[in-house]
Amino acid sequence: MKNEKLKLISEEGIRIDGRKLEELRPLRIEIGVLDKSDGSAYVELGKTKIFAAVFGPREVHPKHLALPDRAILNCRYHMTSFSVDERKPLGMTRREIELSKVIREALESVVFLEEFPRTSIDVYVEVIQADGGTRTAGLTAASLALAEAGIPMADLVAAVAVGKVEGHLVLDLCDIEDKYGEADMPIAMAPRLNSIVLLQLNGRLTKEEFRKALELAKKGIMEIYQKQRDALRKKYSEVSLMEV
Amino acid sequence: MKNEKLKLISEEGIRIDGRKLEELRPLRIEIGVLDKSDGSAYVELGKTKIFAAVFGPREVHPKHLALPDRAILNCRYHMTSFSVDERKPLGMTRREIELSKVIREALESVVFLEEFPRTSIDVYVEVIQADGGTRTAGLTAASLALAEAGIPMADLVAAVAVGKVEGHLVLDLCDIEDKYGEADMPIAMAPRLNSIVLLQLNGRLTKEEFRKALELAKKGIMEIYQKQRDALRKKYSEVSLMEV
Amino acid sequence: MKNEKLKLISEEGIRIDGRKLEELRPLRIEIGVLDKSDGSAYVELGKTKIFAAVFGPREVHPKHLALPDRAILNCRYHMTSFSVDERKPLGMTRREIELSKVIREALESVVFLEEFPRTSIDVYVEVIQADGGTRTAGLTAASLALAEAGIPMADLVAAVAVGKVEGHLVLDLCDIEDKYGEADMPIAMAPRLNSIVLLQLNGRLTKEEFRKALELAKKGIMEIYQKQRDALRKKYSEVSLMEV
Amino acid sequence: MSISQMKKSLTARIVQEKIYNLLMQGKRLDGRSPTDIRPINIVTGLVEKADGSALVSMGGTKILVGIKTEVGSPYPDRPREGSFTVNAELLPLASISFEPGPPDERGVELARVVDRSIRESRCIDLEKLCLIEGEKAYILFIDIYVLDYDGNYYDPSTIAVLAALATARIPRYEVVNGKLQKTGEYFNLQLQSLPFTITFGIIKERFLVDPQIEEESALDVSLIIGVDEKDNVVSIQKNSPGLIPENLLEQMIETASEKTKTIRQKFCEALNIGK
Amino acid sequence: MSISQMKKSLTARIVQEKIYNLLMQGKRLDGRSPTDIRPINIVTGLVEKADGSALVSMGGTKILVGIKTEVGSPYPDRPREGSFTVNAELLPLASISFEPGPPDERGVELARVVDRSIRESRCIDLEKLCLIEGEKAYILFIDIYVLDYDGNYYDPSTIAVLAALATARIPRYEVVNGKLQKTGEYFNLQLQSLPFTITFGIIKERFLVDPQIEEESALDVSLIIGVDEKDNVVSIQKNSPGLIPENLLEQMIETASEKTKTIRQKFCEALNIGK
Amino acid sequence: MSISQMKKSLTARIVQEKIYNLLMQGKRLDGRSPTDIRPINIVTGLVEKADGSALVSMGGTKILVGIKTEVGSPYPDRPREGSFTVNAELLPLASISFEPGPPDERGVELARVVDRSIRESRCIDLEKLCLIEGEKAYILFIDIYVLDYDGNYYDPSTIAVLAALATARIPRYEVVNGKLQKTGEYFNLQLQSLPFTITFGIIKERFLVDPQIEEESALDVSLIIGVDEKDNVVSIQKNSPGLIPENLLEQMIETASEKTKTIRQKFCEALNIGK
Repeated sequence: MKNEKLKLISEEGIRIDGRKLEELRPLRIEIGVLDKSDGSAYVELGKTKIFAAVFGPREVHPKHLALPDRAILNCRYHMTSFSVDERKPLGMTRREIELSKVIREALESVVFLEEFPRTSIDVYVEVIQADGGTRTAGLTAASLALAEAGIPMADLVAAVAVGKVEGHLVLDLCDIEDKYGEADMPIAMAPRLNSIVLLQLNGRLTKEEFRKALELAKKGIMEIYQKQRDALRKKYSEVSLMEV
Repeated sequence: MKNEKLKLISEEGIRIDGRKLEELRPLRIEIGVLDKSDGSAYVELGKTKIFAAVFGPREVHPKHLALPDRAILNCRYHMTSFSVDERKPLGMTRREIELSKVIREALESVVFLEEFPRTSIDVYVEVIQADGGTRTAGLTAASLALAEAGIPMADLVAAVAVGKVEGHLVLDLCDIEDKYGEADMPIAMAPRLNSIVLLQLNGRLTKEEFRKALELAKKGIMEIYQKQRDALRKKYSEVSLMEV
Repeated sequence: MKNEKLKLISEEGIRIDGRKLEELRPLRIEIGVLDKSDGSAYVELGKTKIFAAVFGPREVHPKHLALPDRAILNCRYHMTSFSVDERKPLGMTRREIELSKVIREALESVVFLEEFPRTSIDVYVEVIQADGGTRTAGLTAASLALAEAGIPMADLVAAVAVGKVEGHLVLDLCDIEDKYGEADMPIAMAPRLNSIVLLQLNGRLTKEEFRKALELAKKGIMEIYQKQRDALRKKYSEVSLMEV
Repeated sequence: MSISQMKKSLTARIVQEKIYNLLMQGKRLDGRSPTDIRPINIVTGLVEKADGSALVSMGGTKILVGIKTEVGSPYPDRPREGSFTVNAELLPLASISFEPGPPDERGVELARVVDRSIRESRCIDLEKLCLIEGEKAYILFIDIYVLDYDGNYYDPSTIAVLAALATARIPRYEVVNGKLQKTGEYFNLQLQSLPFTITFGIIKERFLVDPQIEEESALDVSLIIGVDEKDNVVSIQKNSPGLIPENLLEQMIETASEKTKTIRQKFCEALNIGK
Repeated sequence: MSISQMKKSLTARIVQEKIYNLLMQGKRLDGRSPTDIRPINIVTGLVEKADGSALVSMGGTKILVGIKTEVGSPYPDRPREGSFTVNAELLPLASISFEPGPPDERGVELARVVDRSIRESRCIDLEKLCLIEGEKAYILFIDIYVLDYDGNYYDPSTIAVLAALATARIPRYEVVNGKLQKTGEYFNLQLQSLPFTITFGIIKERFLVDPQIEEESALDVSLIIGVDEKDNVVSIQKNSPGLIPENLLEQMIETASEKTKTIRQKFCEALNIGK
Repeated sequence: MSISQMKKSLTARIVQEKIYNLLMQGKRLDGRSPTDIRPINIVTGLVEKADGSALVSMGGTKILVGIKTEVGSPYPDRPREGSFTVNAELLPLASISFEPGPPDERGVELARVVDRSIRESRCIDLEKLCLIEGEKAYILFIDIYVLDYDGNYYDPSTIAVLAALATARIPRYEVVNGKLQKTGEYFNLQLQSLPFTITFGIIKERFLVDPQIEEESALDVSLIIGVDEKDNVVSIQKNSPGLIPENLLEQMIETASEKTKTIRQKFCEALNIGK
């Protein structure tokens, strides 16, 4: 859906928001921002702003929904009505239903559910502002919230979108790049396991481009993964927006 | 939302429907009008016409919803589609959801729920015609239906709306007074306990006006309370609309 | 709702699709067309095309819905969005809700539910194309699917619509005859029991016409019943559309 | 998804036996004969904010019907006609067996059967509800509420709908400078037909009419038959599981024809209609 | 259907006793006096895609409000006015007691109480939201999300709504060749009133303000009172079961009047408003 | 709310072991090799009332797709294009694991993945669906019904959608005196691309394609890859929990590229397309 008039990338390879092709947007991570949940995190990636919170493991009611050999993981990805350009109607859109599913499946890939039979773990991802990459930033936040809640995981999940814009492969698409670009490929990994936990492609890539895009994503993911681990290490050391 | 052109109160202090400022509309009470419920009542207050019916105490299903130490009280306030000027769409509006809640909470304040653990008591308020004061007339009817059902209560609930219209405090607002007046304050009391069980204010009152409005409401409530008790005493002695 | 301009029946008594007044449309029956259900059937009656499938008897969950003395029979009559001239919106229409009920009640009349206490039997009727007579063809298909699933029945249900078109009683109305005709009367019978299990009338008939229409329906039903039994007998002997 | 209703309990079977034995003697639990209907009362105009309304009781069953009119577009394939729509709610205050929430399949069926009965008998002259051909027409919203349920809500619902229609005063609109406005005048609907229904219950090879609630739960099967004033059958609905012996049908049609006459007479008396 | 909430547990009764004993000494669990409100923090403009937004915390309770504007038709009976609508969602990430799904009765009540408070105090000049009389007007969608729930979501919700409104920049539209388009300019709403609310909790014959969550579950009854800057009472809502001793009301109105002044001052400081 | 699916049972683990052991030998339960797809059959035009339709079976999985056209307004930001929308229902007659009711998350995901695949490959020339720029355009409703579910409903759904599109005859409209009407003529869509998908299942470090239902329940993880006729990857969707070893991806992309060629060839043969 390339729009010929828009010029998203300059001849010098500078993107519309001033970034280089393989550059992440500024990433801000806060852990433990919502008191009433068992774990929570706030992630800002450029103008994309997301809260995640985790409750559990807790008893399942009604009981007949419980699984005898492991925990149920519930996940809701939701956007506030004012998070997007056109007001989102109240209620879950089909997009939110799909993203709740792929985020849940990504998290189920790393959480040791077998350790908590007959319980449920609830993960809520709330998009406060959407400027591209909300599912991946939401996953980045959710895995930190799980960590804060003390839920054992095989690895943190770190995630980013890569894509193709005006013929260039770029890292971490913002909204306008997603909209007018040629491809958007969100990827989440468990980096230590060298495994992919979320993968979608919306757009067209040659096989060669796919290979390169995957490499680029891994680069971004390693950078985010490092910042997640740093944030967990120095939890609460900086002044938080929530505590201003 | 005063409308300058409308003249709702004459210079002699007579209201648009001929009443004095502190005068209730004609009140008609019938008890035991619906056979299949455990208790029921019909209340007409001017053109406001309301049925209330009570079922219970009865077993809760599914059982896991039951409370071990008391009854659950369920309440639905609902209007027929033709009860208002513009046809009300089918289904519960947000207004009906809110009023169901405040009516339930008013009734919970007086019903001895602890006497019926593990059961539910269901209260249905059906507005046949709405001409102002439906939540208060609904409560007046519901408490009579509870009484007929033999549910023990600390007191009957008697209720009325007071308000401010063209600068005057008035008792028992009709629809047009509510719409074009400056304030509408529905109040329900358990008169014997000198306690308020429902209180809402929609509009603007000075603190002094609030005090006077409260006094005026109490006057109306005592009058209604007396008629409720009379009706319970001489239950069925007059020819009922339902038996014509 | 006779439309004077349309001429649905010629002076020679030939209908718009070339049939005689008392002639069924071509009927095609296939049994066992859907592998994953316990029983299934496909019925084509002219351009009316319907799948039916049966699951059960199987355990009811949640358990508290089970009946101690018999099976529950669940039934859903549903049309695809493209089965009708104007696209049918997704979700169940009021028409589909009513037809699900009358089809269920027809089947409950013949299934020996008492033989399977605490279980449920689920019947799904899916209309692929609707050209009149879908509820009756759906019943014809559903009873074959029940038979294939091995559910014991007092009799097969065979069904057809009769009606009045431009003053003539006709058998097996197609869509246009239903729409512009004077009466549509769907009937289902358990022929061996000489009993009616579904009966509806939409239109106007004199008492005498009703009597004749009932006779005509019985004639059509016996023809369909015979074909149902033939189909059960030589199950799968012809090349199926599904196996092309 | 339509789901089996609760099975007749053991008690119900005993009641059935009792009712059947009474039927064999031409009697019923409440003293009626098998083809007696319960007393009917009709009050119209109770709801002044409706364009027409009626509160009808048939024995212990009470039905409230109200009509509201709006102006909208006619259907493209019927540009010269207004339209109507029927809804029905089984209110939870009417019976312990009715749940709050959107109409379940019983409410939907009630609304659709009454709708068909009114529609097929051409009771309402839809052409008189046209305001501007192809552009504007009156739409009647006919809403049925079951207030108290002591068996058979079909027959009193039809009576209540017809009573509300017969006494309705529809506000007349006109077009002034391209905008719709009320003229302040009202018009009547002038019903063209009075199609009443009779509900039948069958136990074994016997039938009764207008079942009261204890009877209803003991029936083998039930059936509604609508007949207009010209003795046309205008609607039928089998509305429960069970087998209808084919040889009973003719007799039930005859009874429906007779009994709707009785209702029609009471209706016209109550509403002072010279029909 | 409104359904009874869970009963105070035995623990809650013990907590109630403890809170009551503290109240008798003019103290509370978290060290506040009975009429102390918790610290308030206001951050505006967090959501750039909203036309106005505010994140407000009151103690541990956090509320996010955003405003979006659309252009639509004015109500037929108010052709010279724009309009607004308030929604509220109790997000499940805020509390174990909130469920995902459409707003339950608590969310509906919150939205409607805030709506009435804003509306009755005439806080927004609706006439300034008219674009073309009878044809086009601005519609404000004010959406409240409870992010973290440590008791009393009413008072911070009102603060957040007012902060979002006060700092909102509404895109201006104009009509060019019969079509609406944005001018690229923005306008402010110029609030005409600042109606804050105070939530009261009563235990026996004592009351406290701004209950924190442990207190909330131990209250006999609770009540919200809204007061504007002219000391008018502009909204009241009893929002729980229980008896309000009539003789406490006057004192609570006085306290609401005082405490809303405190909030108003903090609000104006935080937003640099000279009011 | 997305909720965990049922855990692989003990039986499933034994089946998994068995399937894995077969895979190690290049074999499968039904005799296929790991990269064999099941037999495909395509019947088009079964539903005459649809503007295009196809019934496709892939092994025991059967999919019915129908297309209906309406005329509506184009999107404001694409005034020169028509549009299409894809829905999918997992019908309860297809499997004991499908429930009646509105599409659950699996149905939503199926519809959205097929939609993206069609959209991103620019299969439909949307500009040809414009009737009057900015005013009127054709809207295609593409509805997928899963009729019989024996594993992998993704690949046959895409085939069925493309078959229905390729054989669709869209009624042509024209504007006469400002009103839309059908001309009585029809036009074909002239697909610009044929993007098929291949569903992969992974067990440990091995993968297979087009899993049949017993296999599906034993997989560690699954993945759908769409490839067009120019060998572009046009859609990917990981659609189950589980870890995809990164080093398998390249090989799966290659296999998808090969296997979609096989499907494309069968498709063109079945539909007599010279592509």
